[in-house]
Amino acid sequence: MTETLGTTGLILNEPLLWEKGKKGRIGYSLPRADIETSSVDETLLGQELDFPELSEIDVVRHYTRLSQWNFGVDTGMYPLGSCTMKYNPKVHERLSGLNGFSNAHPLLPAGLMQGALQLMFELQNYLAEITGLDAVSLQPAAGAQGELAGMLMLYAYHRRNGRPRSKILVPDTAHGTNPASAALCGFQPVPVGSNEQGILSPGRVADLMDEDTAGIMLTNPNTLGFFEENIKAIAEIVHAKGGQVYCDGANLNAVMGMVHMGAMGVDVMHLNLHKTFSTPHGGGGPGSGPVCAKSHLAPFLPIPRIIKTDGGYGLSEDFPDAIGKLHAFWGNFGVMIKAYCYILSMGPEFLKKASQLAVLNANYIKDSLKDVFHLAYDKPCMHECVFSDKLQKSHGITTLDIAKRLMDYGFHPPTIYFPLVVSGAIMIEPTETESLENINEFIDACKAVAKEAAAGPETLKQAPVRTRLKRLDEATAARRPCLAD
Amino acid sequence: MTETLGTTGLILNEPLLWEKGKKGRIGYSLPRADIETSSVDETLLGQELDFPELSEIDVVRHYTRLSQWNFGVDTGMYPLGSCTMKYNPKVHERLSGLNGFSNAHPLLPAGLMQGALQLMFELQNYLAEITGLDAVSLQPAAGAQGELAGMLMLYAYHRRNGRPRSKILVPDTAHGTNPASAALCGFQPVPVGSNEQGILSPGRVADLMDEDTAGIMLTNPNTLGFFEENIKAIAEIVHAKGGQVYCDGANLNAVMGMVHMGAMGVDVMHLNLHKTFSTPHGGGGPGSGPVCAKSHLAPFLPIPRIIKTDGGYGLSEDFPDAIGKLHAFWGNFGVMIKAYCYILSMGPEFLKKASQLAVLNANYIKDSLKDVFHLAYDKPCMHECVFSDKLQKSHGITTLDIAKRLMDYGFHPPTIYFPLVVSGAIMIEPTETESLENINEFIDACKAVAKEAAAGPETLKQAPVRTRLKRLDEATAARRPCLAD
Amino acid sequence: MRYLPHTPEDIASMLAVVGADSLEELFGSIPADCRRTGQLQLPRPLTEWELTDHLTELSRHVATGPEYTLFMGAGSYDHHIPAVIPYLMSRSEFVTSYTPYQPEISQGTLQAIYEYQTLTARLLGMEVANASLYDGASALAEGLLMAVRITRRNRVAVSRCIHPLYRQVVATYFKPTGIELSEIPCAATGRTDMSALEGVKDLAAIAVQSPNFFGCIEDLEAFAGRARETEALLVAAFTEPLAFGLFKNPGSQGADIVCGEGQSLGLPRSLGGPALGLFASRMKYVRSMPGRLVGKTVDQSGKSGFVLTLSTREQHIRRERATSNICTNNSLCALNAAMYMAVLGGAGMRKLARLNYDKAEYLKKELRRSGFQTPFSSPTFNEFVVKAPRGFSETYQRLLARKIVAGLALEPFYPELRDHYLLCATETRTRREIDRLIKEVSP
Amino acid sequence: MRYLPHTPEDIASMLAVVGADSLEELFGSIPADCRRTGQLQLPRPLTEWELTDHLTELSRHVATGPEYTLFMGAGSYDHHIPAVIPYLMSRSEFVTSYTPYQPEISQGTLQAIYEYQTLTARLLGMEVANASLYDGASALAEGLLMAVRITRRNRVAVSRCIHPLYRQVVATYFKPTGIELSEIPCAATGRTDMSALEGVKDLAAIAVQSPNFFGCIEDLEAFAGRARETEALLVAAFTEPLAFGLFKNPGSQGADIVCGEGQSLGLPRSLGGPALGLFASRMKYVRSMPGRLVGKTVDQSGKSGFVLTLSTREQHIRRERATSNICTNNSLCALNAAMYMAVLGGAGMRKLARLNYDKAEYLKKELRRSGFQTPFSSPTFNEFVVKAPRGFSETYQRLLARKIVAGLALEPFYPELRDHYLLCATETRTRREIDRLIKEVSP
Ligand SMILES: Cc1ncc(COP(=O)(O)O)c(C=O)c1O
Ligand SMILES: Cc1ncc(COP(=O)(O)O)c(C=O)c1O
Repeated sequence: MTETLGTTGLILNEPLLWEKGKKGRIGYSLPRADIETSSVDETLLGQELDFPELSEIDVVRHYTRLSQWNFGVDTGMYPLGSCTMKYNPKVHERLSGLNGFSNAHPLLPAGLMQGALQLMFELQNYLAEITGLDAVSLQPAAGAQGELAGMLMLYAYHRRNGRPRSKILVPDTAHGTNPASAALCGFQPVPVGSNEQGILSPGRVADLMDEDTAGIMLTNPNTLGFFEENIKAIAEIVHAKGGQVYCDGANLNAVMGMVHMGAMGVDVMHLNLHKTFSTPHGGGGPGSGPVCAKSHLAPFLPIPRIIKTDGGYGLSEDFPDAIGKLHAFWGNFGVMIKAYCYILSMGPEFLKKASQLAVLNANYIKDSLKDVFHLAYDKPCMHECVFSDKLQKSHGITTLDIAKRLMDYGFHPPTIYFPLVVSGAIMIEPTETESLENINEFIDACKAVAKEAAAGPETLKQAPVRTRLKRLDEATAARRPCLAD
Repeated sequence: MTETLGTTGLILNEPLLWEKGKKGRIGYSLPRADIETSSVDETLLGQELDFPELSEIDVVRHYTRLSQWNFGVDTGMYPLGSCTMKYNPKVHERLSGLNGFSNAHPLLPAGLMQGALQLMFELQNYLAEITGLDAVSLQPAAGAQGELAGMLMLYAYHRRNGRPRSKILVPDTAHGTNPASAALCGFQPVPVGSNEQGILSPGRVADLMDEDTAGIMLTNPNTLGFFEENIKAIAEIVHAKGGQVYCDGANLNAVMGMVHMGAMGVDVMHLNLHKTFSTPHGGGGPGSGPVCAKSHLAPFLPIPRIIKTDGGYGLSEDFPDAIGKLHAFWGNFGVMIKAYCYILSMGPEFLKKASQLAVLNANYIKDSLKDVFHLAYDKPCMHECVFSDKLQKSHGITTLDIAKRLMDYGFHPPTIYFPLVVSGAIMIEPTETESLENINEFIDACKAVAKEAAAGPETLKQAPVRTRLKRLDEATAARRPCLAD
Repeated sequence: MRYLPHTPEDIASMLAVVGADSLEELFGSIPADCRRTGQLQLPRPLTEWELTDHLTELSRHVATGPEYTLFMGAGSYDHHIPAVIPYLMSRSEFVTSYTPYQPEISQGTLQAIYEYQTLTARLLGMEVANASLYDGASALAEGLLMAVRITRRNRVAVSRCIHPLYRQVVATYFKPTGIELSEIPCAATGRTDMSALEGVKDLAAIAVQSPNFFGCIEDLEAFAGRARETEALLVAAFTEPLAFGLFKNPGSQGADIVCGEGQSLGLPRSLGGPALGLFASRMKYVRSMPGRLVGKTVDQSGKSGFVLTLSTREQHIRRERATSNICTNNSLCALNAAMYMAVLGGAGMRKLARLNYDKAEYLKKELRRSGFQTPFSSPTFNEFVVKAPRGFSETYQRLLARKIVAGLALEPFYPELRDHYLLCATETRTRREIDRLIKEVSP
Repeated sequence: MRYLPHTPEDIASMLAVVGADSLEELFGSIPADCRRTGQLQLPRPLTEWELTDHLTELSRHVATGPEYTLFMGAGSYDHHIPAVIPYLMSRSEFVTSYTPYQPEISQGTLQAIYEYQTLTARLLGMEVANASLYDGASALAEGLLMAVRITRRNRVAVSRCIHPLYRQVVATYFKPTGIELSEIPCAATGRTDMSALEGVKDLAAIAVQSPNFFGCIEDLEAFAGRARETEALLVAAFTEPLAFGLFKNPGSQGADIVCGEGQSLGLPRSLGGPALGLFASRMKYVRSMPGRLVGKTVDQSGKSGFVLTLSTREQHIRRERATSNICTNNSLCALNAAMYMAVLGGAGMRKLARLNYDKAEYLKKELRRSGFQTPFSSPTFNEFVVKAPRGFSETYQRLLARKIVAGLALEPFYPELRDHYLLCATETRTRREIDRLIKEVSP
């Protein structure tokens, strides 16, 4: 294997926290007691906690070593489909850490948190403008909670109209959170198959849509990376039956400044600020999933919403039809700050440019790899493209093997085995922040892996070989769960 | 080789800056021009600089990847003798970064920088107390410049006494900067051999000391890790001939709170704040090398010195005999902050404790390894101990091989081939911040390496094998220097 | 634009490969009537320097320490955060990675979260903890839904002494479920009135918070006993886990499911979010648990390592039959909490918790001496309720002007608690600050 | 104590191994009369929180932006520092490592410094740059000493237009050397008076700074010519390297040795230190160069990598015959500067330098309109000298009270320049700030 981006180097092993340290050590500077101690009811006292005791350097080395076992966007290209792993600007970390933000108590009187309220108010407006919808609530803590908010709004909407409905249409390409969120709301998800073009056809929707169906929960662009071209017709069908159109906005990165969700017929949607708006994913979160609605659904939005008052800005719960609160306080403010910074740094022209380049990168990869991997749908895509392991199957190679081998080449693997409609899916979302050189390097790596696959299964089956740990045994982990020491 | 601290993992290669990037990219946010452009004399204009052009993510990934090729104290044990690689508290980074410090302009009127002056004034006093000397100047930017300051002071002292002197005694165990600093001052260094105990004997000093010799430049504890037990007698000999005693304080970490340099007969010394006082070494610097003197030499200290004024604190140049300035401004203030924080965090008891534990760690390693490596001097040591490759030589193994192999085990090698009086020296300074477990792990690694050495040269000669790059060709680098692209 | 690496030449050459003449052409699949006409109406792009000035200015209009002195907890606590934590938390290998679906290049996150699960389980006295939920409020809602799944019963009883905002979130989650949500009243002691459960049958869960919203330590053992008798599950909530450094944790008192807020464990308050939903239960219920779980396993060469496991509970596998819809969680906050627990250690947690207790007791004593009543007799941890003397609301406003926030008025949440305030003193409140408050409020 | 990992048991077991009964016993080799009697007289240990409060308080008593507006450069410049730089600079693999004597585990530092050397050489127009010196002042001293070594001559001439504090440092370094140090006066133009060199022979070096202390661009080509004629070396100094983004760099004008201050390249001013001594020369002189050098080489497997090289020049090999006594340098500051140059790129340096020029020209023009004279006719970069109207010193004090620092009074450094001030405007000074200053100083 010739010189590749990925190689091996010195890495340090590190045991579990409680395998190091020793009673009597501490990594914390205990504050001086400037008051006498008071008596405490002994019967209430618990055992001293069985926590490891470490000096400060032990803790620093522990997490420094652990961090070096991780791969992030700052390490290299992370084309994890549907997750929009774009560059996370460092200045946002600094600004969200400003004392006035990071040390703010959520229950301060509104008059004492005007700066934070103004930020949230403006963010609401920016998101309304970007989606083309009328009102926004920032409560949801992530995309799935945004979906739940949307489903609750549909539930409340139909109830207020006196006709509760029990079903909701969900395309077979939908992300798992969609049916899960619908079900959490008591809706029975009715799968809608996508057509040979990988999109929804009005016909199928018409066949399934009825008066007991709350509406449709679609994703646009969808998880195959295609724009739902028939959305307007579909919306009309759904609306005609009194249903509502929910749009999962996790893929907004493809279409910022290009489309108008309102014009499309979308009634309510959520956004993933941690994807489209470049807030870091933090090894799994936190995120932020604001929900945006047309005016007729606005009254149902989660509360509080940030409003303009003559005095300045306020938190308002004065929405009688609102579905209520979803977060103990006001949502993930710390994440909102970064999204707000991103919007202000990009402005209208660069937000649009970002989407255009995200789509360009994805199409470039699609066309460059279509003889290497089987392309699920051979047509122009938006921000991501979906391949499969069809061509490699014959050599006994699966998508998993390809993913693992890509690690050795120095890349984070794409999303695999999703969407479910493509068996052995390889879902690649490069995002706009990858340069042409990085994209080409990734393409070359994919070609090299495909060549290795053709040469026989061994190399890929053993992959990854360069990582500190080799392929991990997930089956045993699930069969005999060991979830805590 | 069984499971050791050191192992291999995925690391990314990264080309030189100008091998990536592309004209037209930029990683910087150009400030908006809020004024018109003015005309400029075309004849003065230069070419546009031939710098690589990178987007922000390119720069972030470049340095993130480079950092992962480095080994620091936060990575693991770094027993680099004479360099005091102790833990560098993170809170000091934050505090030295406070706006009032990091954005301070050096030429502010004294009234506008009282906070900084107070800090430097108190630091001067703390260092005077810790050394037991009378006055301190914070000007020198590192240890070697502190030495230069000391030599200049001796030069000025003798001159003012009307008898310039041309020589200075320098023990054969001295660090290279000592003779270099002396020479920079026009002094001819006269080597003094240390005795079979690894220390100076009064006799040899008496033989060499004369009226043309400015004094002696010794290090205490010396670089063999021994306390110069005869220092008082030596000082008397030197003083009797009108000479002065300079002490290199780079090894102060062994004796904080234990000794009194003044009582010892030391007239002037420098300290390495970046060693004893835990300021990070930054891949080679910056440091800070304050110089401390007895009252009779105080008038010669570099200026400015920080003084108490009725208004508060001031920078004073009002020392007619002073040797002058060594730094454009006031020395490495940013480093001083961290040393000041360290002293305040440790207080008298923990500074002393730190020295005691540093000495304990060194003696523990010495006694644990003395059958493994040849011990240059078999006697109790202070903060560091010096071995040699004598026992391994027979297997064709050198100190260099041992050092390289220790990397594979996950440790930074000790200082090697210094001090020069021990051929094939292996100089180990664990510092006090290494726990017993780390020390034992290091000892085990040394034993394992020695065992491998005994088994035949191959393993060690090929070492390191786990690093991204294998042993580098230093000879060619020097023969055909390539110092810039 | 520094975030967009493409040069005009790059774009041209890439367009050539994909066979398009322009970037617009790539969007050919979007029907005209779905498009936006004209540019987004947003402010022009700010430079890094303009952005920094703007955000700095906004941040100045929020009342925080050291300028302001807050005696307010109520679910968000002011604790010292050791400088090592923000540094380690800034390591971009942690920050810029995502869900560790690919374990071989995610061992840093995975081991750290495994350690978090273990420390959380020990903190709460439970057998298993998950990899985090959004916050304490949604964790409570998930806990109750889990109890419903386990017991297949359709009624839950929730103490009125639980944080009112948490109860609002529970109500939102439950609205469409048809599950009956009843409230257990508060007793005069400031604790939940257990007698109200007399004869109540068929409950899936009894939810009690301890320390509760009033800061009072509940008798969880009693509720556990009650739950056992009626085959209901005890769902124990909390907002201040530091209390378990000193007082019995929920697990040791027989709780079945424990859920609450982890902000106290070294997270900045950040106006309440991102926070950290701690969630734990008995091992036998693990397959009904919401959220991700990290498990220990081995790699091909037998080296021990960590993976996401039991994912058949989760939405990406189970879809509408998943135990929860959660996907992105609050992993980075969990890492933060793990670091905090590691830095303090067992003895440190004990001493710090005791200091919190002592500070609050000192404040309580001093307030009593200045005419405040402490209506609730139950022991408290670092916050407690006082009934203020007449006309205190003016004093409260005057104090705000002097940059002191003298706790939280309870009337908006509990109309029956007029003139009642919830005050908090953690280790960060100095005696000088407390004495100053006392001086200000003394007649 | 969180920095000391040893438990009492650890200490006991280790003492047993070394055969000592107590820690004190380990210090047996220290004679009684060398020991300190009694404890150090230092403040008791502060907690992290007390320390933070104390340092924060001290830092509040230093006048910095945004509260204060400074129009002061004079060797320390206010430039925007992109947020990526402090983040990347905080990576502890860079911060907590030391001199890369062991290249296999120091490639991060080594490649970064090799890149720094290359970018510095390009910035200054020279063939080779070293790995850094302490600051601009000691770099100038080292440059002159290097010229003396190369030419084996014993006289150097230093322009009086060079930063006065740099000249003081040079004087300190030279005092014991017996090398003759003469001063080249300043001409009325604000440039060095070359005519003063007429007939001066046997010079090892002619040292000129451009932009000089007055901000004036010197005619280095002329000095280079002069140096060539007399076989002296031209040592070109500088305090504001950003100028080379716009104006000709010293190398392109024939300088032999170039040395100056790199703080402008993304380093915080930090009261003047740590700073960064940039040092470059012609390749043929490299073996006389002070300081460390990183060179490119290959490893055993032929992969290219980097090592410290030509160390036979250095003190740890050559001892008293070394080219300098420097050991610890300012490597981390060099890394910082390299990042800054990488972030800006060629076009960025050009545009930013032009903006600095324009800001200063705007300030100059406005000051002229309000009665200030600009005595020096030569072109300047981002700072320049004005002769203030009578009684300005009071205005200057009044402005201080209004938190504006209206430049640096030159009289303390140049007695002949009464009422002369050196003012600076970089990209960080806004038009509003400048206009406010003008309003304040206008009659
Ligand atoms: C298409 C789609 N929808 C919804 C989600 C759920 O968002 P979150 O993970 O923030 O809950 C995701 C992300 O995982 C997604 O990719
Ligand atoms: C014993 C000794 N003296 C002097 C020095 C020189 O100090 P610096 O490197 O700070 O110039 C050192 C460190 O390298 C040293 O170890």
